[in-house]
Formats: sequence, C-alpha cells, structure tokens
Amino acid sequence: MLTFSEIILALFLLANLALAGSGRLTHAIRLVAAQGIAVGALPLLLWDWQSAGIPECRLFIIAAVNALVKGVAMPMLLGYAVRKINTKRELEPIISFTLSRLIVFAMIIGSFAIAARLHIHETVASELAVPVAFTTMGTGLLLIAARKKAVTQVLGFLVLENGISVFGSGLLIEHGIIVELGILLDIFALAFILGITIFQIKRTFSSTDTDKLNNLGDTHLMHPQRHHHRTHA
Amino acid sequence: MFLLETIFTIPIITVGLAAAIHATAYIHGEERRHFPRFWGFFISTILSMAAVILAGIFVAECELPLLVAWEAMALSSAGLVAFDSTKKSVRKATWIYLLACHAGVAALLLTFKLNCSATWTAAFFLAVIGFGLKIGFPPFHSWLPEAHPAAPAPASAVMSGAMIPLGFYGLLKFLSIHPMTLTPNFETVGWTLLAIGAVGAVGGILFAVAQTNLKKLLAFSSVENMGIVAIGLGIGFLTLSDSNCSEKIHIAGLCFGGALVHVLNHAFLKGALFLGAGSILRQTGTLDLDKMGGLMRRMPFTGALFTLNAIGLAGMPPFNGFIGELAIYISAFAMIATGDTTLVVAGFVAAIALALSGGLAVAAYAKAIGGAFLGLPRTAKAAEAAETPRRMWIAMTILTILSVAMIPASICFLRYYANAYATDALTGAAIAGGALVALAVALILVRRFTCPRGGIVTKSPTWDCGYHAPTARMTYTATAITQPLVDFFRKFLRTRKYIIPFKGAPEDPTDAAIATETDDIALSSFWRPAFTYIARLFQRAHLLQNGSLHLYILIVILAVLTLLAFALAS
Amino acid sequence: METNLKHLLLVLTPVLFLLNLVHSFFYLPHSDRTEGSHHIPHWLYYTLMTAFFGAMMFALTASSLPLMWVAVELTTLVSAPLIAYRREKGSLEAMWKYLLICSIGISLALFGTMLVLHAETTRSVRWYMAGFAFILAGYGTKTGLAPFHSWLPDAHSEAPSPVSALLSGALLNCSLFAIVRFREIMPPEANHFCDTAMIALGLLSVATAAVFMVRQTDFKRLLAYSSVEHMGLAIIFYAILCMTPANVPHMEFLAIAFLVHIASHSLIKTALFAIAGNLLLAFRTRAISVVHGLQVSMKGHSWLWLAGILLICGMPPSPLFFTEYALVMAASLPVASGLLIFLFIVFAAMMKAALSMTMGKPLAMPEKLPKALGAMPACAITLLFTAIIMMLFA
Amino acid sequence: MNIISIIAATLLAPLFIGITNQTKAFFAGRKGPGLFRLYADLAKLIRKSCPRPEHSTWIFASAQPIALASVLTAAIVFPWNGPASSSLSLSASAALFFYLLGTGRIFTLLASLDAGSAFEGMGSSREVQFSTFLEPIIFIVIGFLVLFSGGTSLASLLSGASTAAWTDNAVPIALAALAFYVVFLSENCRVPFDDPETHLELTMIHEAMLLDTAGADLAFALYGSALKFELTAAFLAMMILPRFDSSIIRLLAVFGAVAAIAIITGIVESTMARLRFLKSPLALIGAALIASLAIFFALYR
Repeated sequence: MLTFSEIILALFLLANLALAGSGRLTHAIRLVAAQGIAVGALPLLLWDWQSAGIPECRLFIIAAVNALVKGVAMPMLLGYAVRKINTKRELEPIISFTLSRLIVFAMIIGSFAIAARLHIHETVASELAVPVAFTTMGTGLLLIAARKKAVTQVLGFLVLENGISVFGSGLLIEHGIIVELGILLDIFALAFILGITIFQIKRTFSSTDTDKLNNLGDTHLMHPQRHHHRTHA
Repeated sequence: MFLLETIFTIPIITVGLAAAIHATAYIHGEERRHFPRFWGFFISTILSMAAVILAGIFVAECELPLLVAWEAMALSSAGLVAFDSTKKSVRKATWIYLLACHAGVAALLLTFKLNCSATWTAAFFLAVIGFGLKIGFPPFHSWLPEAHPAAPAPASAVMSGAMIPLGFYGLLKFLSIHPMTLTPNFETVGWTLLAIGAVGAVGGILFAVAQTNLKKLLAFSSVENMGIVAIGLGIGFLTLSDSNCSEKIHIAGLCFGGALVHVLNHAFLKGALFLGAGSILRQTGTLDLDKMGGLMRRMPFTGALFTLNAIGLAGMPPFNGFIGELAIYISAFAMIATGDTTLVVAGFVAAIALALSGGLAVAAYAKAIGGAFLGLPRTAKAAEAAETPRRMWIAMTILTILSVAMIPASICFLRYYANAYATDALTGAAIAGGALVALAVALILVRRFTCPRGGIVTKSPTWDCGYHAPTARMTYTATAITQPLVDFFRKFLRTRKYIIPFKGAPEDPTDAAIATETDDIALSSFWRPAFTYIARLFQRAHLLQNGSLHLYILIVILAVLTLLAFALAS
Repeated sequence: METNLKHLLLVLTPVLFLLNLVHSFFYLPHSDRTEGSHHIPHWLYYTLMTAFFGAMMFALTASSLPLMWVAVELTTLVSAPLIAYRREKGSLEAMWKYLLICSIGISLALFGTMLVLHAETTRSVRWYMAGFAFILAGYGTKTGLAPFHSWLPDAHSEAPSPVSALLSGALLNCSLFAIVRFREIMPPEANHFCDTAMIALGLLSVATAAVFMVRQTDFKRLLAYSSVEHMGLAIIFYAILCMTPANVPHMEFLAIAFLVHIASHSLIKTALFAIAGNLLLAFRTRAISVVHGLQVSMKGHSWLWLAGILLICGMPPSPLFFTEYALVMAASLPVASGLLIFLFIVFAAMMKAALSMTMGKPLAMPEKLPKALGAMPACAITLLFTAIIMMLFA
Repeated sequence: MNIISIIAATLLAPLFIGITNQTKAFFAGRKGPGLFRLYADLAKLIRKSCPRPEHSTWIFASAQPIALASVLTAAIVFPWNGPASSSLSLSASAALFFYLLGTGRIFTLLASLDAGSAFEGMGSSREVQFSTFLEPIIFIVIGFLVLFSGGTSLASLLSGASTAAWTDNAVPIALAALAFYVVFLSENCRVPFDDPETHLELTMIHEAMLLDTAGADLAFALYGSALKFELTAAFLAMMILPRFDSSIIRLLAVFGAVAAIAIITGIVESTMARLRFLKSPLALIGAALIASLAIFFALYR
C-alpha cells in the first residue's frame, strides 16, 4: 500500500509539472480535479492497514467528502464558470510555459532540500509527502502569480489547497471531523464566492483579465491619466 | 532653590499677561468670531508652559511628565500659529512648526532612553537637537521664521519671549540630572553650545538684516538672541571644565548669570517688539517694512515703545539688553585673561561672535525702526494708519517697564549668582547708563537755553541736496538701508531680487521698485531639498503598490520564502 | 498575555460592532442617496455584518488552533461581500484582491498551523520555527503586516466606512490575536527567531506605512496605511513583551501599554473612518486635494478630523503617546530610533494631509449631512477617554 | 584729578581736529583754518536755532543730544589717569566703552533716517555696513589687550606695560596698534574710508547723515565726533605707551600721543586717496587679520 501511495505522490509531482505547462483551461481544470481526488484518497492510502486495522468511519467520510468537493464539485464549478463567462479557453501566461515548468522543477529540488532541513523521520510516505506538498503549494502560487485570468487564479488557489491537504494527510495530522469539514466548507465557500465575483467582474469590467484589475493603487501621481477618484455628478 | 524655575516662569507670566491684554484688541473685526478658539489655545499654551516648568522639577525622577507637557505646549501653540487658518502660508507654517515640535520630542525620547553614563554624550547631542528644535539652534531654527509671521502677534510674543527659552530650561534640567562629577563632559557641552551659539548668533542676525518682513526679522533675531544665551552657557561650561583656573566658579557663575539675564531681557524686549509688530499689522495691514514708513508720527506710542525696545535688544547701553551681554563679555575677557589656550580660544570665539552679532543687530534694528517708523509713509495705508487702542500700547508699556526694572534687578541677581565677581563693572555700566540719560537731558536743556526764541524750532522741508520737494519714493526703504551689507554677504544669504516693473508711462516710472526676498538658508538649502528628495524617493517606491495582483502575490511569495529561510537557517 | 488580549478583544469587538452597526443605520441611507443605489440589499448587508461579528467572536473564542483558522477564514468570506457593498469597478477589484490575497495568506496560515501541530508531536524546534514563519506570513496577511498588506489599503478605501472601521478596528486585532496565540506555544528555543521576525515585520510595516503615506492623495488610504503602521507597532510591542523577562519591574506596565495601544488604535481608527466616510459623503470624493478648508465649511468635522489624526499620531493626551513612549523605552536602540524616524515621517505625512483638508479656503462646498452621522466619531473618542479615565481610577 | 582730566579732555577735543586739519593744509600748501577753528564754529553754531525736516519726529529732535551724551559718558568712563582713575573708570569694561560709542551711532543713524532724505539714507546705510565690520576688529584688539595685560577692565587694559614686557611684545603690540589705527580711521570717518571734508557728495558716510542737522544740533554732532576722535586716539595711544608712574606725566603723554596721532592722520589723509566703497570692507577684513595675527604672536611667542 505504501508503494502505491508513493506512486500517487509521484504522480502529484508530474501533475504539477503538467499544470505549469498546461496551456488550456479545461485541461488544467481536469488536472486539478485529478489532484483533488488523489488528495481525498491519500489518507486512506497512507493508512497502515496491516497494523492499525480498519480505520474509523470518520476517515472514510473525510476522504469521501474531500474527494467529492475537491475532485468533483469545485472543478465542476470552475468549468461552469468558464463556460458561463465565455472566456477564451487559453491560459494567458505572464511567465512562459517552459519557464514555468523549469520553475516547478526547481521548486521540486528546493522542496526536497527544505524537507531535508526539517528532519522528517517518521514514515517513508511522509518523507515524500512533505516535499510534494511544498511543490504543490509552490505550483499553486505560481499559477496565481503568473497567469492573467481570474479563473486561473482560483485554479491556482485550489492547487495551493491541495498541496496543504497533501501535507496534512502525509503527516497524518488529525483535526477532528468538525474542523476538517469546516476547512473544507470554508474552501468551498471561498471558491463559490470567487466564482460569483468572477461573474460580477465579467459583468462590470467586461473581461476577466486581471490586468484590468489594477486601478487601485498608489501610483496615481506617476500616472496622472489613471487618476480617477470617484466623483459622481 | 528653584532659581531656574523662577527665572523661566517670569516670562510666562509677564509676557503672557501683556500678550493677553494686547490680544483683546489685536483680534478685531471679523476675527472676533474666533475668540473662543484663540483664547482656548492661548490659555492652554500658557498652562502647558507652566506644566513644563513643573515637570522639569521632577525630570530626574521621571521624564514622562516633561515630554507630555512638551508635546502639549507644542500642540496648543500650533493651534495659535494656525489661527488665521485660511491662508496658505499659515498652513505651511503650522505644518513646519508641528514637524519641528514632533521631531524634538522624538529626539528627547531617545535622549532619555540613552541617558546613562555610558551613552551620555550621545544623549547630550540628542538633547541639544531635541531642545534645540524649540530654542531655534541652527540648523533647527527653520520653523521660527515661518511660524512667527503666521501666528497672531500676541502668540508670537509669547512663543518667542517665553516658550523658546524653555528649551534652555529643558537643556539645563537635563544637564542637572547627572551629577557634577562628570567633568570631562563639560568640555563637550561647552564647545557644542559655544559653537552652536556663535553660529546662531551671527547667522541668525545676518538673516534678520536681510529680511523685509518685520516679524521674520524679529524671528531671526530670536535665533540670534538664543545664540547669545547659548554662548553664555557654553563658555560657562568651558570655564567649569578647566581645572586650573582659580576663579572658575565665579566666572562660570557670571556666564550662566549673564545667559539667564539675557533670557529675561530677550523675553521682555522681544515680547514688546512682537506686540509692536502686531500693532503695526493691525493698523496698516502689512508686515512688509518697505510698505510702511512714517508711522512714528501716526502711532507715537507704539513707535516710541518699539524704538526703545529695539535699541535695547540691539544691546545698547543704557538699556537692559546690554547688561546680559556685558556679563558674557566680561566673562569672555576673564577667560582670555587666564591665558589657558582652550579658554582663550573660547573667549575669543564668544567675544567676536557677540561683537559681530551686536554690530549686525544695530543694522537689523535700524532697518526695522527706520523702515517702519521713520521717514515718509510709502503707501496709502501707512499714511492713513492711526494709533492703536490704548490697551495695545499699554501692554507694550508693561513689558518696557519690566525691561527698565531689569537693569537693577539683573545687577542684584548677578551679584548674588556670581558671588560679586565683576559686579563693579556691571554697576559701572548701570551708572554710566544713568549718566548718559542725565547728560542727554542736560544737553537738551542746554540746547533749549542757547537756542534763540526759547527753543521754538522751525520746520522746513527735508534738504535733499538741492532737490527741494522730496517725496516718499525718494526716501531710503528698509531694503535699501541694509543693501550694502546684504550684498556683501550675498553668497551666504542668497537674496533674490525682484524687479517690479512700472505700469505707468516709461517717462514717469513711479511704481517701479526692487523687492528682495531672503529665504532661510537651512530651509531652502537643506530641509526643503532633503524632504523633497525623501518624498520623491518614497513616491518612487509607491510602484510597489501599483495595483497589480501578480506583483502583490510575488511579494508575498518572496517574503514567505525569506521568512522560511530565516527560520530554517537559525 | 494571550488571555488578557482575548478578554480585551472580547470587550472591544462588540463595542466596535455596535458602534458601526448604529452608524450604518444612518450612513447607508445617505450613502445610497448620494452614491446611487447599485448596491447589495440592506438585509444582506446587516446579515453579513452580524455574521462578520460572529466570525470574529468565534475566532477569539475558538478552542483549538485549527478551529480558529476556520473562524478567521470565515471572517474573510463574510466580510468580502461587505467590501463590495456598492457594485462598481473599484469595490469589486478591492474585494477580489481582498479575497485572493487573504485566502492565500490564510492558506499559508493553515499550513503553518499544521506544521506547528505536527511540531507539538515531534517537539522539533525547526518545525516550530518553520510553522511560525508560515503563521506570521498567513495571519500577518490578515493583520495587515507589510509586505503582506497589499489588500488592505484597497479594501479599506473602497468599503463603506462602517465596514472599513470594523475591518481596521476589529478584524486586524483578531488576526493579531491569532499570531499571539501561536507565539505563546512556541518553545523557548524558538524565541529568538519568533521575536526577531516579529520585530522585523513590524518595523517593515511601520516603514511601509511611512513610505506610502507620503504624498498620499486619498484620505481613506491614508487611514488604511495608518492601520498598517499601528499593527506593525503592536506586533513590535508584543515581540518586546515576549523578549522582556517576566521579573522585570516595568513588565506589567508594558503589558498594559500593549493592550491600551490596541484598544486606543481601534477606537480612534473607528472614529477616523467614520469621519472619513462622512467627508466622502459630503464631498463625494476621497481626494485629499478636493477636501479643503473644512474649518470653514464643516467646522465640527474639521475639529473631529484634526483631533482624530492628532490622537492617532500619538499626540498627548492620546494614550498612544504613552504606549509609544513605553515602546521606545523598552525597545533596543536601533529599533527605537528606526521607529521614531518612521513615526516622524508618518506624522509629517498625516499632518500635511490633515492640515490641507482642514485649513485653507474651501474649494467645493460640501453637501449637508444628517447630524447623527457626526455622532459616531465623537462617541468613539468619548468612549476612548472614558476608558482611559476608568483605567486610571481602576 | 579725575574730574580735571575729564574736563581737560573734553575741552581739548576740538583742538586735535584742528591739528589734523592744519597738517592737511600744510601738506596741501594752504594756510589752513587754524588750530582753533572748530571752537569758533561750535560757539557760533550753538547759538543758532535748529530747523528740522517737516516729517521728522522726536527721534530727530533728541538724537544729537543723546549721541553727544553717549560720547561724553564714554569720556567719563575712560581711564584718563590709568590706575589712579575714578572707581567708575577703573571698573568699567572695555565693552561698555565701545558700546557707548555705539549708542551714539545708532541715534545718529535713526535721526538721519527720520529726515527721510535719500542722501541721508545712503549715508546711514553705509554707516551700518562699516560699523558692522568694525565691531569684531575692536573686540579682537580688546581680546589681545586682555591677553597681554591679564586684566578685564578698560583701565587695566590700558594701564600700559612694564618696559620689559613692552619690549618683549613689541611686534604684537605694533600689529594690534596698526589694526586699531585702521579701526580709528574708519570709526572717525577719516580718509581711506570717508572724507570729512566732502559735504554734499555721493561718496560720504558720516557727514551725509548730518545733512539736515543744523544749529545747536550740528554743534553737538561736530563736537561729538571731535570727542570721539580724541577718545579713540587716546585708546590707541594708551595701547602703545609704556607704564608711567605719575598721573600727570601720563596724562600729558597721552595728550601728546593723541596730538601725534592727529598729525599722522593728517599726513595719511594728505597722502592717500579715498578707497572705493566696495573695497573698504576688504580693508577692514585685512585689519581684522592683522589683529588676529597679533594674538597668535602673543599666544605662541
């Protein structure tokens, strides 16, 4: 079972690389969905079935809800949003796909280095889980920072959350079911609100390009043409 | 006991009272609507100054009350500076003043933080900056020529006469926290104060000479007078630092005594002068000396009182301004007489700075009196000016009477304070002053008797070398009186000349004129460029908040990585 | 410290909530009239407002650290729609940035929470420190510490003023409380890192606030940066408290000063945001350059605004003067001098704006405001001084 | 004795002006107005009434008496008899002496401004400039004397040195005396700086300020400047002269020296051209440097 979890984690890394290089929105959403399902399954995969026996049903519930929310509901929500706002299906990169891949690759190396500094010595799985978590989080942040569309930023955020979940399940950190569900609910609600906001942004700005979302700031004096304090007639 | 406290309290009460009397009439017409605001700030200024005095008594135990009172004083006097709130110059002045006060408190906070024997020198320099920002030590004096013209005259009088010297009170209190055993420090203290005082005394009055705005002139003259006080204190500390001078306690006593006497003299004289400037402003609507002239005939009481006080502040016998300066001169000479190189150098620096500032002060006050009160009125408003309501010049009279009373009082004080050292010289000066007055009266009587027709004078037009009908435009303006001096120091003063072109026909250029403006060099060459530079720099940094979410997130990522690296590395 | 702070915030948050709720009753109708009716329905506003309050109280009382995380995240979710009360470009953008940056931050905080929880089992100092680094970044984002503060000026300036006030006065404190909670469970070996990091972030915040306040053109952003500054001061304060050994005599004084600082900042800032909101309604602009000569056109507000700015800058009789004094006296020399320099710049920038707004001749005549709108800031300042007097006699 | 010497000094003052003028006349090959011309002038003027400019005020009316009174007071505090002077003179500080002269100057200045004439304004503006530069030089010289004599009062400064000390310090004393002589010329408006003979010219300083002064007031002004001439010359003389034991010899020596200085001044005025105004401050700065040099000599001998 442990080897299986290792394979899953390795696939996670590959998914990150793929996400960094993915040029199509639907493709990226599918990758995130796959990651979500894997995250849901991870606690069960990491469970020490031989010695600890059959886990409590709590674990199953969490795994199921996790997989459902992260692997199904949220990607569907995003896909719906993409269709609804009728945006172009390309991810518009600020950093090119190749460079993004290289960065993720560098992150993988970096994550292993950081993990080594942290002295993890519990399970083999966790030894891999921590760097994978780091990389996934990094990829998420990269997607947020280096892609133009608002939808992509939500996507990146989901990847970031996936990374944190990997970490949590990799180290078998137990929060209790309420907290676990609370966290999930929060993230889901967040994704939901973000989705709604994207609609509103689309309606108000007639674009979801985040380049249009930079009217607020402190550079008015340097760009006087952008100086528009709200004055209603 | 409480000698220092008493000396610094006297101006608060007297100048405060005189200014209050003056203010009842100074604020007139439309402005009376703002009476509550004025009196609120005025009274709180006076009270907070009293609080500073009280807090100073306990400064060795706890410095917090002093700091609070100090800030309160700054704030309430800033309210006075901002009185004429719709003017742009007033806004600017208020801002500069508040900044100066706040920077002072910041420096004082650090002063008291560092106030232990290991870091005493640093604390002392910070104290000089902190209190110096209030006193107007160069280059921290820049708020004075901004705030004084902006504030109503009674407020200027209180601020200049009573509040500024409180900086010395604070400084002396700070120095008294540590015991006298720290003798090596006296040299630092002495040289610092002497250097700052010399620069302030000469530089301040030099800029006063170049001003055409009466209140700016008076403000720069405050820088000068505070410089003189600093010189007195500086040479006092230097004398104390010298180990092989037998009379050092007496000489130092004379130095300190002279400085303290000068504080009081300055308070009364400058208080009266600011009130006088206020009276002129009220009656003529201008502070520009070039637009006044001939006011002595129209405002005889104000003019006479202003003249007497101005000559007094120039340090001329028989007025009281001379006594304090004389004490400092005598001690400077005494230091030279010891032959000890340090003291000789210090004595020379003090004496030359005093002499130079004295000479320049004559020029500055001759300009002020001549420009405002003498000659012919240069504008219609000046020609129509009338004497102020009685209580305005009565307020000035109160201060003038106090000035006269200062002559015997300061001699008694110095006799007590300096252990009768060189009292003869001071008494002699007073007697000589008396003799001068008596002789002058006698000569006037002689003239009366020798003149034919019982001294009835004939009036004739001014003899202008053949030109028989001199007009107001032909008389020397205030700017013109000091033009040679200002021109000589032009590299330092950086006076700007404006040629006001004539509007009428070219053959009758009646309205052409030259106006000059001299900015404070510290403000225009240091503070303003420095502040502008910093503001520009900061504004460039505003690019970091340019609205781009990507940039923000990049910054977050970098910051997290830095924190993580720091966490893992440590 | 944790319990003291908690108790304070448990009192302070409801007070601020009530103040702003009442203020909203007067503010919203007038705001809708002058700024157009394109806004979320009022029932939703009040529901969200109450939910926001509930989430903050939940964050303060949450029993476990992950639960606290849930609560803090919840505050983001419910306050975001409040920021975009009016549906227009600016507020939407602000809300988007608020959501995204705070969510990223809060995710980092979740990660940090996990690290710390794991460290609880392994007792590894490294893990603790790594965890605290993430906590500081994560909750620091919500607290508005530089360089994670970038959402704050946008959100504070675009939100309706009762929301800005609540964000600045209550929310920032709650997330500061989260940091405090984590700091309290750090092992002694991690002390040096934690305190240094907190001081560094605090100084950076004060410096950032100073930099961005200079030549600021928008008075609500000015207040927002002032919040960044005060949160920076608060965290430095807390770090110094942590560094001071418990047996030092002035420790107790410092601890009280820390609490007073937080409470005073909240109350004064609430008042200031309320005044700023009123000015916005009266002049329909947030530009400092347009609001001119309040002394003539809106006398009462002019005095309130000046008083508020002076109080927040730490001019006596502001309690902030005393707390900043305590801070400077307790801090190490470089920190203290740095703080004083930046505080001076902040003062200069704020006074420049305040004087330019209050003094001078009016450029535009303001609209008439209902009298009740002026009551709230006055109320907050009165409350502040009542609290001080109570403390003096207690 | 003291009163006698003061009276003698006040009576003799116009004579020294006469000496200078006679010397100048001699060099110019003229017969000259005679040594006692000024006495006659004064006697004539004092009996005349004083017409005043229309716009002038009490400042103009009282300035000349006050100015003269201040110079007279300076004459009273001057230690004519060295150590045997009155106690007032013995204790008086050098600062008092020169500040008394300054009081006279400021009133003359104000009076000239009061008249409102362009020419008088010009004169006063120049007077202001020169007096500013003079002040520091005077105090450098006083400082030198303090260093040299070890006392601080005017009397001890001018008590004269013992022969040994005198010969030892010949160079610094000569330098200080030279510097003070420049001060003397400028203070008394003598030739390189001003020309007392040129009333009604654009180049003058002191006399320009007196354009509207007439009658008794002019008498006061003329007598005041004569007395000032005598006082400053006496100061210079007592700087140079060695110590005398007898008061009378001392007094005679002082008056003799003053007469000599008057003659020298006459010679200087006859042989030198007036400096350009813009150059005059430079000459004064030169004098300041000379005086400073005297101090360095005295300190590092």
